Amino acid sequence: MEQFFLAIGIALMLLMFLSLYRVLAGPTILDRMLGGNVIGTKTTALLLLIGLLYDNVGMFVDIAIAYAMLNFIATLGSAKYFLHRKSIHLEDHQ
Amino acid sequence: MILNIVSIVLICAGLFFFAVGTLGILRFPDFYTRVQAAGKCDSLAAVLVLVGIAVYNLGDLSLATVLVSIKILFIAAFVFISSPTATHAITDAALLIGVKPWTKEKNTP
Amino acid sequence: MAKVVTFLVMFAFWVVMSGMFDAFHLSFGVVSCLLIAHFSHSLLLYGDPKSWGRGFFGILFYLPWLFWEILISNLQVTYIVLHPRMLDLIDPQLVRFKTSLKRPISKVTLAQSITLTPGTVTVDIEEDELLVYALTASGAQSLAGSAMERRIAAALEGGK
Amino acid sequence: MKQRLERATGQHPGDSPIIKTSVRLLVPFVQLFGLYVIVHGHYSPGGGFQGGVALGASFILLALAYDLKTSIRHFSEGANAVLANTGALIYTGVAALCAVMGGLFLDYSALDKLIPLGPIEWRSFGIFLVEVGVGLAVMSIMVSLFWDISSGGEMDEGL
Repeated sequence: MEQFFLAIGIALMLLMFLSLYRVLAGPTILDRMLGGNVIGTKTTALLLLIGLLYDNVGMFVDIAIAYAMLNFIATLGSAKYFLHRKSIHLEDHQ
Repeated sequence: MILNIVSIVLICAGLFFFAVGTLGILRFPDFYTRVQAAGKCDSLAAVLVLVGIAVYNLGDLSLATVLVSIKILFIAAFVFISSPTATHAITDAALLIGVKPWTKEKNTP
Repeated sequence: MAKVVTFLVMFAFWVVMSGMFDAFHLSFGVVSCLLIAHFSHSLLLYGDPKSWGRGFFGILFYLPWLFWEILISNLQVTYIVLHPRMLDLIDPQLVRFKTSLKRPISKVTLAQSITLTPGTVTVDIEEDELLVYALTASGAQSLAGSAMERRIAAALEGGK
Repeated sequence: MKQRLERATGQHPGDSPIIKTSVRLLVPFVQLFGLYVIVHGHYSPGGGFQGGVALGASFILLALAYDLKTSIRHFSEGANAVLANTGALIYTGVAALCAVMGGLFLDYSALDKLIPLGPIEWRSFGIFLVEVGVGLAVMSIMVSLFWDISSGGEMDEGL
Protein backbone atom coordinates (compact mmCIF):
# COMPACT_ATOMS: atom_id res chain seq x y z
CA MET A 1 0.00 0.00 0.00
CA GLU A 2 2.93 2.33 0.74
CA GLN A 3 4.28 1.75 -2.78
CA PHE A 4 0.87 2.54 -4.26
CA PHE A 5 0.61 5.88 -2.45
CA LEU A 6 4.18 6.73 -3.43
CA ALA A 7 3.38 6.00 -7.09
CA ILE A 8 0.20 8.11 -6.95
CA GLY A 9 2.12 10.95 -5.33
CA ILE A 10 4.81 10.87 -8.02
CA ALA A 11 2.13 10.80 -10.74
CA LEU A 12 0.49 13.85 -9.16
CA MET A 13 3.86 15.62 -9.15
CA LEU A 14 4.27 14.91 -12.87
CA LEU A 15 0.79 16.26 -13.58
CA MET A 16 1.66 19.39 -11.61
CA PHE A 17 4.74 19.90 -13.76
CA LEU A 18 2.57 19.57 -16.87
CA SER A 19 0.15 22.17 -15.46
CA LEU A 20 3.14 24.40 -14.83
CA TYR A 21 3.50 24.69 -18.62
CA ARG A 22 0.20 26.55 -18.72
CA VAL A 23 1.39 28.87 -15.95
CA LEU A 24 4.63 29.65 -17.79
CA ALA A 25 3.32 29.84 -21.36
CA GLY A 26 -0.32 30.89 -20.94
CA PRO A 27 -1.20 33.55 -23.50
CA THR A 28 -3.31 35.61 -21.07
CA ILE A 29 -2.85 36.35 -17.39
CA LEU A 30 -6.06 34.43 -16.61
CA ASP A 31 -4.58 31.26 -18.12
CA ARG A 32 -1.73 31.54 -15.65
CA MET A 33 -4.18 31.98 -12.77
CA LEU A 34 -6.12 28.94 -13.93
CA GLY A 35 -2.92 26.89 -14.00
CA GLY A 36 -2.11 28.04 -10.48
CA ASN A 37 -5.56 27.07 -9.26
CA VAL A 38 -5.26 23.62 -10.81
CA ILE A 39 -1.86 23.07 -9.20
CA GLY A 40 -3.33 24.14 -5.85
CA THR A 41 -6.16 21.60 -6.07
CA LYS A 42 -3.64 18.83 -6.79
CA THR A 43 -1.49 19.97 -3.88
CA THR A 44 -4.39 19.50 -1.46
CA ALA A 45 -4.62 15.85 -2.48
CA LEU A 46 -0.83 15.46 -2.47
CA LEU A 47 -0.55 16.78 1.10
CA LEU A 48 -2.96 14.11 2.32
CA LEU A 49 -1.00 11.42 0.45
CA ILE A 50 2.19 12.64 2.16
CA GLY A 51 0.29 12.38 5.45
CA LEU A 52 -0.57 8.75 4.70
CA LEU A 53 3.07 7.99 3.85
CA TYR A 54 4.26 9.48 7.15
CA ASP A 55 1.47 7.72 9.11
CA ASN A 56 0.37 11.07 10.48
CA VAL A 57 -2.81 11.98 8.61
CA GLY A 58 -4.28 13.90 11.55
CA MET A 59 -1.54 16.49 11.32
CA PHE A 60 -1.52 16.90 7.55
CA VAL A 61 -5.32 17.29 7.39
CA ASP A 62 -5.05 20.68 9.07
CA ILE A 63 -2.40 21.81 6.62
CA ALA A 64 -4.53 20.58 3.72
CA ILE A 65 -7.59 22.50 4.96
CA ALA A 66 -5.51 25.68 5.29
CA TYR A 67 -4.03 25.12 1.83
CA ALA A 68 -7.42 24.57 0.17
CA MET A 69 -8.69 27.74 1.85
CA LEU A 70 -5.75 29.88 0.80
CA ASN A 71 -5.94 28.51 -2.76
CA PHE A 72 -9.55 29.64 -2.98
CA ILE A 73 -8.81 33.08 -1.52
CA ALA A 74 -5.80 33.56 -3.81
CA THR A 75 -7.80 32.74 -6.94
CA LEU A 76 -10.70 34.96 -5.93
CA GLY A 77 -8.39 37.79 -4.92
CA SER A 78 -6.26 37.72 -8.04
CA ALA A 79 -9.31 37.50 -10.32
CA LYS A 80 -10.74 40.56 -8.64
CA TYR A 81 -7.38 42.36 -8.66
CA PHE A 82 -6.84 41.97 -12.40
CA LEU A 83 -10.44 42.92 -13.10
CA HIS A 84 -9.94 46.12 -11.10
CA ARG A 85 -6.60 46.95 -12.68
CA LYS A 86 -7.93 46.30 -16.15
CA SER A 87 -11.03 48.45 -15.68
CA ILE A 88 -8.87 51.37 -14.51
CA HIS A 89 -6.72 50.83 -17.57
CA LEU A 90 -9.77 50.89 -19.87
CA GLU A 91 -11.09 54.10 -18.34
CA ASP A 92 -7.79 55.84 -18.96
CA HIS A 93 -7.88 55.06 -22.65
CA GLN A 94 -11.44 56.08 -23.32
CA MET B 1 -9.20 -5.55 2.73
CA ILE B 2 -12.43 -4.46 1.02
CA LEU B 3 -11.74 -0.92 2.23
CA ASN B 4 -8.30 -1.04 0.60
CA ILE B 5 -9.75 -2.14 -2.74
CA VAL B 6 -12.44 0.55 -2.61
CA SER B 7 -9.88 3.24 -1.83
CA ILE B 8 -7.52 2.02 -4.60
CA VAL B 9 -10.37 2.18 -7.12
CA LEU B 10 -11.42 5.67 -5.96
CA ILE B 11 -7.88 7.07 -5.96
CA CYS B 12 -7.10 5.61 -9.40
CA ALA B 13 -10.32 7.10 -10.80
CA GLY B 14 -9.37 10.44 -9.24
CA LEU B 15 -5.89 10.28 -10.76
CA PHE B 16 -7.42 9.51 -14.17
CA PHE B 17 -9.65 12.59 -14.00
CA PHE B 18 -6.73 14.71 -12.77
CA ALA B 19 -4.80 13.55 -15.84
CA VAL B 20 -7.75 14.35 -18.13
CA GLY B 21 -8.07 17.81 -16.59
CA THR B 22 -4.37 18.53 -17.03
CA LEU B 23 -4.46 17.27 -20.62
CA GLY B 24 -7.54 19.43 -21.16
CA ILE B 25 -5.89 22.65 -20.04
CA LEU B 26 -2.93 21.82 -22.29
CA ARG B 27 -4.92 20.87 -25.41
CA PHE B 28 -7.96 23.13 -25.55
CA PRO B 29 -7.69 26.10 -27.94
CA ASP B 30 -8.73 29.07 -25.77
CA PHE B 31 -9.24 30.23 -22.22
CA TYR B 32 -12.97 29.51 -21.90
CA THR B 33 -12.64 25.92 -23.02
CA ARG B 34 -9.69 25.38 -20.70
CA VAL B 35 -11.88 26.55 -17.82
CA GLN B 36 -14.30 23.72 -18.65
CA ALA B 37 -11.60 21.10 -18.26
CA ALA B 38 -10.12 22.64 -15.13
CA GLY B 39 -13.38 23.40 -13.40
CA LYS B 40 -15.10 20.06 -13.87
CA CYS B 41 -12.46 17.36 -14.00
CA ASP B 42 -10.36 18.83 -11.22
CA SER B 43 -13.14 19.22 -8.69
CA LEU B 44 -14.49 15.71 -9.30
CA ALA B 45 -10.97 14.24 -9.21
CA ALA B 46 -10.09 16.02 -5.96
CA VAL B 47 -13.31 14.79 -4.35
CA LEU B 48 -12.65 11.20 -5.51
CA VAL B 49 -9.06 11.18 -4.23
CA LEU B 50 -10.06 12.72 -0.91
CA VAL B 51 -12.90 10.23 -0.38
CA GLY B 52 -10.52 7.41 -1.29
CA ILE B 53 -8.01 8.57 1.33
CA ALA B 54 -10.81 8.92 3.90
CA VAL B 55 -11.95 5.34 3.20
CA TYR B 56 -8.40 4.00 3.50
CA ASN B 57 -7.99 5.89 6.76
CA LEU B 58 -10.91 3.93 8.26
CA GLY B 59 -8.75 0.77 8.05
CA ASP B 60 -7.88 0.70 11.76
CA LEU B 61 -11.16 1.76 13.30
CA SER B 62 -11.06 4.10 16.31
CA LEU B 63 -12.58 7.42 17.32
CA ALA B 64 -9.53 9.39 16.16
CA THR B 65 -9.44 7.90 12.66
CA VAL B 66 -13.20 8.36 12.22
CA LEU B 67 -12.85 12.04 13.15
CA VAL B 68 -9.91 12.46 10.76
CA SER B 69 -11.97 10.84 7.98
CA ILE B 70 -14.83 13.26 8.64
CA LYS B 71 -12.33 16.12 8.45
CA ILE B 72 -11.12 14.86 5.07
CA LEU B 73 -14.77 14.79 3.95
CA PHE B 74 -15.00 18.42 5.11
CA ILE B 75 -12.12 19.27 2.77
CA ALA B 76 -13.99 17.47 -0.02
CA ALA B 77 -17.12 19.53 0.71
CA PHE B 78 -15.02 22.70 0.77
CA VAL B 79 -13.49 21.87 -2.61
CA PHE B 80 -16.95 21.05 -3.91
CA ILE B 81 -18.23 24.53 -3.01
CA SER B 82 -15.11 26.58 -3.66
CA SER B 83 -13.94 25.11 -6.97
CA PRO B 84 -17.00 26.17 -9.05
CA THR B 85 -16.93 29.55 -7.33
CA ALA B 86 -13.30 30.10 -8.32
CA THR B 87 -14.06 28.94 -11.87
CA HIS B 88 -16.96 31.36 -12.01
CA ALA B 89 -14.81 34.23 -10.70
CA ILE B 90 -12.08 33.67 -13.30
CA THR B 91 -14.56 33.28 -16.18
CA ASP B 92 -16.49 36.37 -15.13
CA ALA B 93 -13.25 38.37 -14.97
CA ALA B 94 -12.21 37.11 -18.40
CA LEU B 95 -15.52 38.10 -19.99
CA LEU B 96 -15.48 41.54 -18.36
CA ILE B 97 -11.87 42.20 -19.37
CA GLY B 98 -12.76 41.12 -22.90
CA VAL B 99 -10.77 37.97 -23.62
CA LYS B 100 -11.94 36.84 -27.06
CA PRO B 101 -13.63 33.43 -27.14
CA TRP B 102 -12.67 30.84 -29.75
CA THR B 103 -15.57 30.18 -32.12
CA LYS B 104 -16.04 27.56 -34.75
CA GLU B 105 -17.11 29.88 -37.58
CA LYS B 106 -14.02 32.05 -37.31
CA ASN B 107 -11.49 29.25 -37.21
CA THR B 108 -12.80 26.77 -39.77
CA PRO B 109 -12.20 27.76 -43.40
CA MET C 1 -32.86 31.93 16.76
CA ALA C 2 -30.19 32.34 14.09
CA LYS C 3 -27.58 32.65 16.83
CA VAL C 4 -28.63 29.43 18.56
CA VAL C 5 -28.61 27.42 15.34
CA THR C 6 -25.25 28.90 14.30
CA PHE C 7 -23.84 28.03 17.72
CA LEU C 8 -25.02 24.41 17.48
CA VAL C 9 -23.68 23.95 13.94
CA MET C 10 -20.36 25.52 14.88
CA PHE C 11 -20.04 23.43 18.03
CA ALA C 12 -20.61 20.22 16.08
CA PHE C 13 -17.93 21.36 13.63
CA TRP C 14 -15.58 22.17 16.53
CA VAL C 15 -16.01 18.74 18.15
CA VAL C 16 -15.20 17.01 14.86
CA MET C 17 -12.21 19.25 14.21
CA SER C 18 -10.80 19.08 17.71
CA GLY C 19 -11.17 15.43 18.63
CA MET C 20 -10.17 16.22 22.23
CA PHE C 21 -12.79 16.00 24.94
CA ASP C 22 -11.02 17.46 27.99
CA ALA C 23 -12.43 20.48 29.82
CA PHE C 24 -9.75 22.89 28.54
CA HIS C 25 -10.42 22.38 24.85
CA LEU C 26 -14.20 22.02 25.17
CA SER C 27 -14.49 25.26 27.15
CA PHE C 28 -12.47 27.16 24.57
CA GLY C 29 -14.64 25.56 21.91
CA VAL C 30 -17.74 26.97 23.62
CA VAL C 31 -16.10 30.41 23.84
CA SER C 32 -15.06 30.37 20.16
CA CYS C 33 -18.47 29.20 19.00
CA LEU C 34 -20.17 31.93 21.07
CA LEU C 35 -17.86 34.54 19.49
CA ILE C 36 -18.68 33.35 15.99
CA ALA C 37 -22.40 33.01 16.75
CA HIS C 38 -22.36 36.62 17.96
CA PHE C 39 -20.36 38.16 15.14
CA SER C 40 -21.26 36.04 12.09
CA HIS C 41 -24.80 34.78 12.71
CA SER C 42 -26.12 36.85 9.83
CA LEU C 43 -23.74 35.18 7.38
CA LEU C 44 -24.53 31.48 7.62
CA LEU C 45 -28.30 31.61 7.95
CA TYR C 46 -30.84 34.16 6.87
CA GLY C 47 -34.53 34.47 6.21
CA ASP C 48 -37.28 32.21 7.44
CA PRO C 49 -36.14 29.71 10.13
CA LYS C 50 -38.47 27.04 8.72
CA SER C 51 -36.64 27.04 5.41
CA TRP C 52 -33.24 26.11 6.96
CA GLY C 53 -34.03 22.55 7.87
CA ARG C 54 -35.96 21.92 4.67
CA GLY C 55 -33.12 23.39 2.62
CA PHE C 56 -30.54 21.25 4.38
CA PHE C 57 -32.41 17.98 3.84
CA GLY C 58 -33.41 19.00 0.34
CA ILE C 59 -29.76 19.52 -0.58
CA LEU C 60 -28.90 16.20 1.05
CA PHE C 61 -31.36 14.36 -1.20
CA TYR C 62 -30.31 16.39 -4.23
CA LEU C 63 -26.58 15.65 -3.90
CA PRO C 64 -26.49 11.96 -5.00
CA TRP C 65 -28.31 12.76 -8.23
CA LEU C 66 -25.96 15.71 -8.82
CA PHE C 67 -22.95 13.49 -8.25
CA TRP C 68 -24.18 11.01 -10.83
CA GLU C 69 -24.71 13.83 -13.34
CA ILE C 70 -21.21 15.15 -12.66
CA LEU C 71 -19.75 11.71 -13.32
CA ILE C 72 -21.55 11.44 -16.66
CA SER C 73 -20.59 14.95 -17.71
CA ASN C 74 -16.97 14.27 -16.80
CA LEU C 75 -16.98 11.22 -19.03
CA GLN C 76 -18.29 13.42 -21.87
CA VAL C 77 -15.53 15.97 -21.30
CA THR C 78 -13.04 13.10 -21.12
CA TYR C 79 -14.23 11.87 -24.51
CA ILE C 80 -13.76 15.34 -25.99
CA VAL C 81 -10.33 15.84 -24.44
CA LEU C 82 -9.00 12.47 -25.53
CA HIS C 83 -10.46 12.67 -29.05
CA PRO C 84 -7.67 13.20 -31.61
CA ARG C 85 -9.66 15.71 -33.70
CA MET C 86 -10.97 17.65 -30.75
CA LEU C 87 -11.61 20.91 -32.60
CA ASP C 88 -14.29 19.27 -34.76
CA LEU C 89 -16.28 18.24 -31.73
CA ILE C 90 -16.44 21.48 -29.82
CA ASP C 91 -18.61 24.42 -30.75
CA PRO C 92 -18.39 26.94 -27.92
CA GLN C 93 -21.14 29.48 -27.52
CA LEU C 94 -22.64 31.87 -24.99
CA VAL C 95 -26.25 31.12 -24.07
CA ARG C 96 -28.79 33.04 -22.03
CA PHE C 97 -31.68 31.30 -20.40
CA LYS C 98 -34.37 32.26 -17.95
CA THR C 99 -34.93 30.41 -14.71
CA SER C 100 -38.15 30.24 -12.75
CA LEU C 101 -36.39 29.85 -9.39
CA LYS C 102 -37.06 32.65 -6.90
CA ARG C 103 -34.78 32.36 -3.88
CA PRO C 104 -31.15 33.53 -4.29
CA ILE C 105 -29.78 30.37 -2.70
CA SER C 106 -31.58 28.14 -5.20
CA LYS C 107 -30.38 30.27 -8.12
CA VAL C 108 -26.84 29.94 -6.83
CA THR C 109 -27.29 26.18 -6.39
CA LEU C 110 -28.48 25.97 -10.00
CA ALA C 111 -25.51 28.04 -11.17
CA GLN C 112 -23.01 25.88 -9.29
CA SER C 113 -24.65 22.69 -10.57
CA ILE C 114 -24.47 24.01 -14.13
CA THR C 115 -20.80 24.84 -13.65
CA LEU C 116 -20.18 21.27 -12.52
CA THR C 117 -22.19 19.49 -15.25
CA PRO C 118 -22.22 18.88 -19.01
CA GLY C 119 -19.75 21.17 -20.72
CA THR C 120 -21.19 24.38 -19.31
CA VAL C 121 -19.93 27.18 -17.06
CA THR C 122 -22.18 29.83 -15.52
CA VAL C 123 -20.69 33.22 -16.23
CA ASP C 124 -23.18 35.52 -14.60
CA ILE C 125 -26.58 35.82 -12.95
CA GLU C 126 -28.68 38.89 -13.66
CA GLU C 127 -32.02 38.89 -11.84
CA ASP C 128 -33.58 35.72 -13.28
CA GLU C 129 -31.37 35.29 -16.32
CA LEU C 130 -28.32 33.07 -16.37
CA LEU C 131 -25.47 33.65 -18.81
CA VAL C 132 -23.95 30.27 -19.59
CA TYR C 133 -20.89 29.40 -21.63
CA ALA C 134 -21.41 26.00 -23.27
CA LEU C 135 -18.71 23.81 -24.78
CA THR C 136 -20.94 22.01 -27.29
CA ALA C 137 -24.21 22.84 -28.98
CA SER C 138 -26.00 19.87 -27.43
CA GLY C 139 -24.91 20.98 -23.98
CA ALA C 140 -26.39 24.42 -24.63
CA GLN C 141 -29.71 22.99 -25.77
CA SER C 142 -30.08 20.65 -22.83
CA LEU C 143 -30.16 23.56 -20.37
CA ALA C 144 -33.63 25.00 -20.88
CA GLY C 145 -36.33 23.32 -18.80
CA SER C 146 -33.89 20.73 -17.53
CA ALA C 147 -34.48 18.11 -14.86
CA MET C 148 -31.89 19.90 -12.74
CA GLU C 149 -34.03 22.99 -12.36
CA ARG C 150 -37.09 20.94 -11.39
CA ARG C 151 -35.13 18.99 -8.81
CA ILE C 152 -33.67 22.15 -7.25
CA ALA C 153 -37.15 23.69 -7.12
CA ALA C 154 -38.43 20.60 -5.33
CA ALA C 155 -35.48 20.54 -2.93
CA LEU C 156 -35.24 24.21 -1.97
CA GLU C 157 -38.52 25.84 -2.86
CA GLY C 158 -41.02 23.05 -2.28
CA GLY C 159 -44.15 23.77 -0.25
CA LYS C 160 -44.29 27.42 -1.14
CA MET D 1 -21.09 38.42 -29.33
CA LYS D 2 -19.93 42.02 -29.40
CA GLN D 3 -23.16 43.29 -27.87
CA ARG D 4 -23.04 40.78 -25.05
CA LEU D 5 -19.46 41.68 -24.23
CA GLU D 6 -20.36 45.35 -24.11
CA ARG D 7 -23.37 44.71 -21.91
CA ALA D 8 -21.24 42.61 -19.62
CA THR D 9 -18.61 45.35 -19.39
CA GLY D 10 -21.23 47.93 -18.55
CA GLN D 11 -22.27 46.53 -15.20
CA HIS D 12 -20.50 47.08 -11.93
CA PRO D 13 -17.71 44.54 -11.53
CA GLY D 14 -17.65 42.13 -8.64
CA ASP D 15 -21.39 42.04 -8.01
CA SER D 16 -21.90 38.35 -8.62
CA PRO D 17 -24.46 36.66 -6.33
CA ILE D 18 -22.70 33.31 -6.82
CA ILE D 19 -19.51 34.48 -5.14
CA LYS D 20 -21.45 36.33 -2.45
CA THR D 21 -23.57 33.34 -1.43
CA SER D 22 -20.71 30.84 -1.50
CA VAL D 23 -18.47 33.12 0.54
CA ARG D 24 -21.24 33.77 3.05
CA LEU D 25 -21.65 30.06 3.63
CA LEU D 26 -17.89 29.50 3.99
CA VAL D 27 -16.82 32.45 6.17
CA PRO D 28 -18.05 31.17 9.60
CA PHE D 29 -16.26 27.86 9.05
CA VAL D 30 -13.05 29.64 8.07
CA GLN D 31 -13.28 31.74 11.24
CA LEU D 32 -13.84 28.68 13.41
CA PHE D 33 -10.88 26.98 11.74
CA GLY D 34 -8.71 29.97 12.62
CA LEU D 35 -9.77 29.82 16.28
CA TYR D 36 -9.22 26.04 16.28
CA VAL D 37 -5.66 26.47 14.98
CA ILE D 38 -4.91 29.06 17.69
CA VAL D 39 -6.31 26.94 20.55
CA HIS D 40 -4.67 23.69 19.38
CA GLY D 41 -1.32 25.35 18.73
CA HIS D 42 0.67 22.96 20.87
CA TYR D 43 -0.87 19.67 19.65
CA SER D 44 -1.08 20.12 15.91
CA PRO D 45 0.74 22.28 13.38
CA GLY D 46 -0.02 25.95 13.52
CA GLY D 47 -0.35 28.30 16.42
CA GLY D 48 -0.94 31.97 16.89
CA PHE D 49 0.43 33.22 13.60
CA GLN D 50 -1.30 30.71 11.32
CA GLY D 51 -4.61 30.97 13.17
CA GLY D 52 -4.43 34.73 12.96
CA VAL D 53 -3.83 34.51 9.23
CA ALA D 54 -6.89 32.27 8.80
CA LEU D 55 -9.03 34.66 10.86
CA GLY D 56 -7.78 37.66 8.92
CA ALA D 57 -8.35 35.79 5.65
CA SER D 58 -12.03 35.39 6.53
CA PHE D 59 -12.47 39.16 6.71
CA ILE D 60 -10.44 39.61 3.51
CA LEU D 61 -12.77 37.07 1.87
CA LEU D 62 -15.76 39.16 2.95
CA ALA D 63 -14.15 42.30 1.56
CA LEU D 64 -13.41 40.51 -1.73
CA ALA D 65 -16.88 39.07 -2.22
CA TYR D 66 -18.93 42.03 -1.07
CA ASP D 67 -17.11 45.33 -0.70
CA LEU D 68 -14.99 47.12 1.85
CA LYS D 69 -18.01 48.56 3.66
CA THR D 70 -19.47 45.14 4.47
CA SER D 71 -16.13 44.00 5.81
CA ILE D 72 -15.86 47.12 7.98
CA ARG D 73 -19.43 46.66 9.22
CA HIS D 74 -18.57 43.19 10.50
CA PHE D 75 -15.28 44.27 12.06
CA SER D 76 -14.96 48.02 12.66
CA GLU D 77 -11.80 50.06 12.31
CA GLY D 78 -11.86 51.02 15.97
CA ALA D 79 -12.12 47.41 17.13
CA ASN D 80 -9.35 46.57 14.70
CA ALA D 81 -6.95 49.10 16.22
CA VAL D 82 -7.88 48.08 19.77
CA LEU D 83 -7.38 44.38 19.00
CA ALA D 84 -3.99 44.94 17.34
CA ASN D 85 -2.73 46.76 20.42
CA THR D 86 -4.36 44.31 22.84
CA GLY D 87 -2.62 41.43 21.09
CA ALA D 88 0.79 43.05 21.38
CA LEU D 89 -0.01 44.01 24.99
CA ILE D 90 -0.94 40.43 25.93
CA TYR D 91 2.33 39.16 24.46
CA THR D 92 4.59 41.70 26.18
CA GLY D 93 2.44 41.70 29.30
CA VAL D 94 2.79 37.96 29.87
CA ALA D 95 6.50 38.13 29.05
CA ALA D 96 7.16 41.07 31.35
CA LEU D 97 5.05 39.51 34.11
CA CYS D 98 7.32 36.46 33.96
CA ALA D 99 10.34 38.70 34.36
CA VAL D 100 8.75 40.59 37.26
CA MET D 101 7.87 37.37 39.07
CA GLY D 102 11.52 36.39 39.15
CA GLY D 103 12.00 34.29 36.04
CA LEU D 104 13.52 35.11 32.69
CA PHE D 105 11.67 37.01 29.95
CA LEU D 106 8.96 34.60 28.65
CA ASP D 107 9.85 31.99 31.29
CA TYR D 108 6.29 30.91 32.01
CA SER D 109 7.07 28.67 34.97
CA ALA D 110 7.74 31.79 37.03
CA LEU D 111 4.01 32.59 36.84
CA ASP D 112 3.50 29.65 39.19
CA LYS D 113 4.19 32.03 42.10
CA LEU D 114 1.20 34.16 41.08
CA ILE D 115 -1.41 31.42 40.74
CA PRO D 116 -0.16 28.00 41.88
CA LEU D 117 -1.02 25.48 39.18
CA GLY D 118 2.36 23.77 38.86
CA PRO D 119 5.24 24.89 36.61
CA ILE D 120 4.56 22.38 33.83
CA GLU D 121 0.91 23.36 33.51
CA TRP D 122 1.96 26.99 33.49
CA ARG D 123 4.42 26.36 30.66
CA SER D 124 1.59 24.93 28.55
CA PHE D 125 -0.92 27.60 29.54
CA GLY D 126 1.57 30.46 29.11
CA ILE D 127 2.27 29.40 25.53
CA PHE D 128 -1.47 29.41 24.94
CA LEU D 129 -1.82 32.95 26.34
CA VAL D 130 1.03 34.25 24.20
CA GLU D 131 -0.43 32.58 21.12
CA VAL D 132 -3.80 34.24 21.68
CA GLY D 133 -1.98 37.58 21.76
CA VAL D 134 -0.02 36.81 18.60
CA GLY D 135 -3.18 35.61 16.83
CA LEU D 136 -5.12 38.79 17.67
CA ALA D 137 -2.25 41.03 16.54
CA VAL D 138 -1.66 39.13 13.29
CA MET D 139 -5.37 39.07 12.44
CA SER D 140 -5.97 42.78 12.90
CA ILE D 141 -2.74 43.85 11.24
CA MET D 142 -3.42 41.63 8.22
CA VAL D 143 -6.93 43.00 7.87
CA SER D 144 -5.84 46.62 8.22
CA LEU D 145 -3.00 46.09 5.73
CA PHE D 146 -5.52 44.77 3.22
CA TRP D 147 -7.95 47.61 3.84
CA ASP D 148 -5.29 50.27 3.52
CA ILE D 149 -3.64 48.87 0.40
CA SER D 150 -6.86 48.05 -1.45
CA SER D 151 -8.42 51.46 -0.89
CA GLY D 152 -5.36 53.67 -0.73
CA GLY D 153 -6.10 54.60 2.88
CA GLU D 154 -9.52 55.99 2.02
CA MET D 155 -11.52 53.09 3.51
CA ASP D 156 -14.40 53.74 1.14
CA GLU D 157 -14.09 51.57 -1.96
CA GLY D 158 -11.39 49.61 -3.73
CA LEU D 159 -11.28 45.96 -4.75
